[in-house]
Amino acid sequence: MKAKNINDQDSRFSTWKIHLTVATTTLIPAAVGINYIAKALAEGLKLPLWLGSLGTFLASMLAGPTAGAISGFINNVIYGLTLSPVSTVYAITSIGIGIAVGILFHRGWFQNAKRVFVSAIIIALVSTIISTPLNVIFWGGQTGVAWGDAIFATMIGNHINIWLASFTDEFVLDLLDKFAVAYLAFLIYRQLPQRMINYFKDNQ
Amino acid sequence: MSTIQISNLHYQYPTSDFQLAIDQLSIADSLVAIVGQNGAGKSTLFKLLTGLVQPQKGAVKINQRNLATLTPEERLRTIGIVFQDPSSQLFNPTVEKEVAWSLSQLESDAELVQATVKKALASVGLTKLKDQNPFDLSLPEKKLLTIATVLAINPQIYLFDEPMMSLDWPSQRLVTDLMQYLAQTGHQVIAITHDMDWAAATFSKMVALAAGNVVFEGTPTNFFSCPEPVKKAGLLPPRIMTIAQEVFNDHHVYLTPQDYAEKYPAHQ
Amino acid sequence: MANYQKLSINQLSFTYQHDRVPVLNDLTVSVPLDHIIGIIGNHHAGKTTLCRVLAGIVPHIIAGNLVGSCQLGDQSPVQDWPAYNQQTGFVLQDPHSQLSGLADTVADEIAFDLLNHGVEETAIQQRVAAVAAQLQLTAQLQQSPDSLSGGQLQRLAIATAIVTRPTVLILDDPTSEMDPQGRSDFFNWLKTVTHTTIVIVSNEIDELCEIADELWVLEKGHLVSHGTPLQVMNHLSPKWQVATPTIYQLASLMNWPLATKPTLFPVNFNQLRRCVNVNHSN
Amino acid sequence: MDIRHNRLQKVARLHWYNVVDPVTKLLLALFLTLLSFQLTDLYFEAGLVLISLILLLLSRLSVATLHAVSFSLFLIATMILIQGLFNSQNAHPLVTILSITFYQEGVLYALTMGARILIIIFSIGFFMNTTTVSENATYLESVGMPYNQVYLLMSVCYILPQIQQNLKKIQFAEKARGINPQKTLIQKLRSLLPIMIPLIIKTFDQSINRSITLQLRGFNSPERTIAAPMYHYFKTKLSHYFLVLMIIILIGCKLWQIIKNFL
Repeated sequence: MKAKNINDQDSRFSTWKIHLTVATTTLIPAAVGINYIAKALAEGLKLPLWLGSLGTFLASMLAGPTAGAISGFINNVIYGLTLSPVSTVYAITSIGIGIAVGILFHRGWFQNAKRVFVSAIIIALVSTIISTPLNVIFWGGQTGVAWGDAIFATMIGNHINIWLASFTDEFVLDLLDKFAVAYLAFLIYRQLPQRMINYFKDNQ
Repeated sequence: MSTIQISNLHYQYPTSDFQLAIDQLSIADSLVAIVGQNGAGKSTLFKLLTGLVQPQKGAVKINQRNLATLTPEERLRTIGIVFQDPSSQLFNPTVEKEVAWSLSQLESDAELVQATVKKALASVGLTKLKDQNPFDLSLPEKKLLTIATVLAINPQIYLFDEPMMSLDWPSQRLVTDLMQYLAQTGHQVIAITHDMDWAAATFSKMVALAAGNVVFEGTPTNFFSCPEPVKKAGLLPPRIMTIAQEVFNDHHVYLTPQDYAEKYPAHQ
Repeated sequence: MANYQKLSINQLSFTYQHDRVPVLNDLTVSVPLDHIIGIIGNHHAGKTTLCRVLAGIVPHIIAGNLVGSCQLGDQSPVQDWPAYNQQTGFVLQDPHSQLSGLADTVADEIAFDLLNHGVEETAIQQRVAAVAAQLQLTAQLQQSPDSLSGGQLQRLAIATAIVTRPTVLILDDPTSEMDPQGRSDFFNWLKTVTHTTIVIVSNEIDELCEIADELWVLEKGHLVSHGTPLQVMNHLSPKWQVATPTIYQLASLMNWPLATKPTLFPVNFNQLRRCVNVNHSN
Repeated sequence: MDIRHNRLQKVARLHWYNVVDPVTKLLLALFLTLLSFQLTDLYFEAGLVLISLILLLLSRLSVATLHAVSFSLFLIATMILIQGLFNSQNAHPLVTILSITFYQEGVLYALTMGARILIIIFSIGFFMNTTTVSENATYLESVGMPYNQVYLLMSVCYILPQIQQNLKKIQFAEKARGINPQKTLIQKLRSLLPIMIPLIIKTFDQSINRSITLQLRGFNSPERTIAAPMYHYFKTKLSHYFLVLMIIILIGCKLWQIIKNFL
């Protein structure tokens, strides 16, 4: 058997081991699945939104920023490997979103509809700040959404700096998307049975 | 009372070999059980009876009208559907709103909605829980809630998929009584089930399916008096018949222990 | 105090964390090991929670306040859970979530526990094949678990629980998705299992009275009755709203009591046969 | 008979790419991507696109890859349009169509970017089309990745069909309750709730139950038999070291260029 040299390599991985409970380990794939379905439903309804971070939001709210960040990360890696390879690099954005939601939720910024409004803006800002450089590196500043790119093209055509144009393109889209996702997550979370919330809270 | 008429019905799933094929079936009784093994075609027939899935050939007609031609409103008023798994259709914040949501699609008078919801909740015994989150209820309570959402609309026909599953004894009795009440007040109740004891005791007509075909239609007494279709459908007779056969070597048809007690003097 | 040949529960109460009302309230009962125990009762009775206590799920995985003791032979699910868990098989109400979620085939799914416990590959092969044969899953071994019907999935869930050869088997409503024939096969199989303490929650009161050595009746967290099916069924309070087996209904309608105990009506085939042989000549 | 792995069948279907381990394939994809970002010459880029395309064609083409390619080709086209017309460096006209002038610099820039995207898609496509989920899972476990992390990465692929099954059931049940198609954006979003709420609660409920059974079934047991890799791979360590070295060199070059710009 190969048991020997397997043990040798164990130490290499333990250095970047993140402590995960079994509850979080099963929550994360579920959250990724929800991201995937939400995105598919948004496309099916021809919404001008992605909604692909709904599961990440809920994972952060239920099990904290780490769970959300990992959900977001794995989501983009899997999505990138199976459907759209370039979206892999946006894993960094998803990590940012997961952390932002986790912290905001913990601080009580998902308690009522008014506060969710503020949270959505902050999360959209975080997402845009991380995504813009990636858009510039990989897509020359475009986002791939037609009407966002129309804004981008107009601004570039008027000799506005590519970074500012790209930032605007991304932020407009992100703001709309994160508003929709934040309110959906807020409404859904309110309706989760208490025992479910408690289970993930106790098993963090 | 309505009549459901099925003629030359054919349905096949795109991804499997299974076919449902029914030449002629007419359902005019008020309490009808559709029975069969897993995979006999019960769920497929259920889907076709909802009117939400169209057959490749033939049609399901209710009082001479093709189900496929009903508008959504007409469909809701004609057929009420109670699914096997109640958790797939609940989404409102409270039990009361859950029931009101269904009705408010057809009825805009808020006062009427409220009064009807109250009545529907009372008839399934959920009045006390009206302000609870539906997802905090127990499984039998969730199932009663989905029944209440249909009761509020008061359709002509009630379609149940495995109604006894995941219910405890008191709620089984409650639902059975409710079905009998509905049948007495001019509704038609159709239930898909593999609970033979319950089917024998409750229904006046049975339709047995096997491998996508109807192998029997008639009264429970007739069904269980001919062992051939029962066996073909992979079903067991009511337990009281097994007891009579195994303990007393008595091969008469009995639907319930009460039935046995009544016939006992004559059979001695 | 400790009796090594018994399953004994002593003044057991349990309250889930974040909850004020106890779900189990002052349960005391004991039965010899290797018996089949049927648990009956209506919703909110505490059946699932009692199963969770017996499997150690509460308080080890789901938090809560447990008072009193629970002892199975020389082990306790409360005190030495990891060792106890190795000897326990548990089947959940929902067979879908019983699965590991990372197996291509039914065979891999059954092998999951054995791999986790470091069992050797040849032994795994043998045990998987044997368990599959017992539960009539041999033809499905190479199929994906996703392709199974509800009844087959429940049998797979049971297979994953018994492949580790547990000394305690806890089954929470394991037959809900089986058809009549499948259910009857399952209870017949259960009768053949030996050297195992079996705790089963089920609504199938007729079957329970055939196979159980002991019935426990729970009502709103209280153990309101326990004993042999014969004793329990003959001393039900209408307040508990518990179903009775067909044989009992028949015998009480016909007034056919047991010959040896004229105040009691039979609850299963053997008892009915005996009382009929004595009371009647046909 | 071997009931858990039908190895005999697999040997019969063994392809050349089964000899390359999954990590080497991923590192190769990363290497080609970084190389494409290092190069600026369009001919070299075209060469790399060709190499990755050949890799892909020598394996199996999947529908998913074709989708990804067609989606990106559309984006690349819009990129050529926007950059060709508006890029700030534009100076030399390339072609004029109906009095709209495309500039050399912008088109070149867009083509380079497009080539990089195609390289990423082709090389990742090669990885995806030549490995299976269970091969990756067993390989990662066999090289020492803790099982709970393998589980985390891989169970996503198994959970999706299950969620989709639940989704179908829920959509049918909600259709039966009479949900009509909605018109405005807010109405459309609201119409998602009747589907998403039961779906999410069901999915999370199954996660809770699964986390309980995994613990009961000895998921975290230290005695776990570590899975043996499915195939005999060719010189795994050598190829890993070589590719990692090349990747480090490429990153080093890039960093040196950036630093040099500042000096």
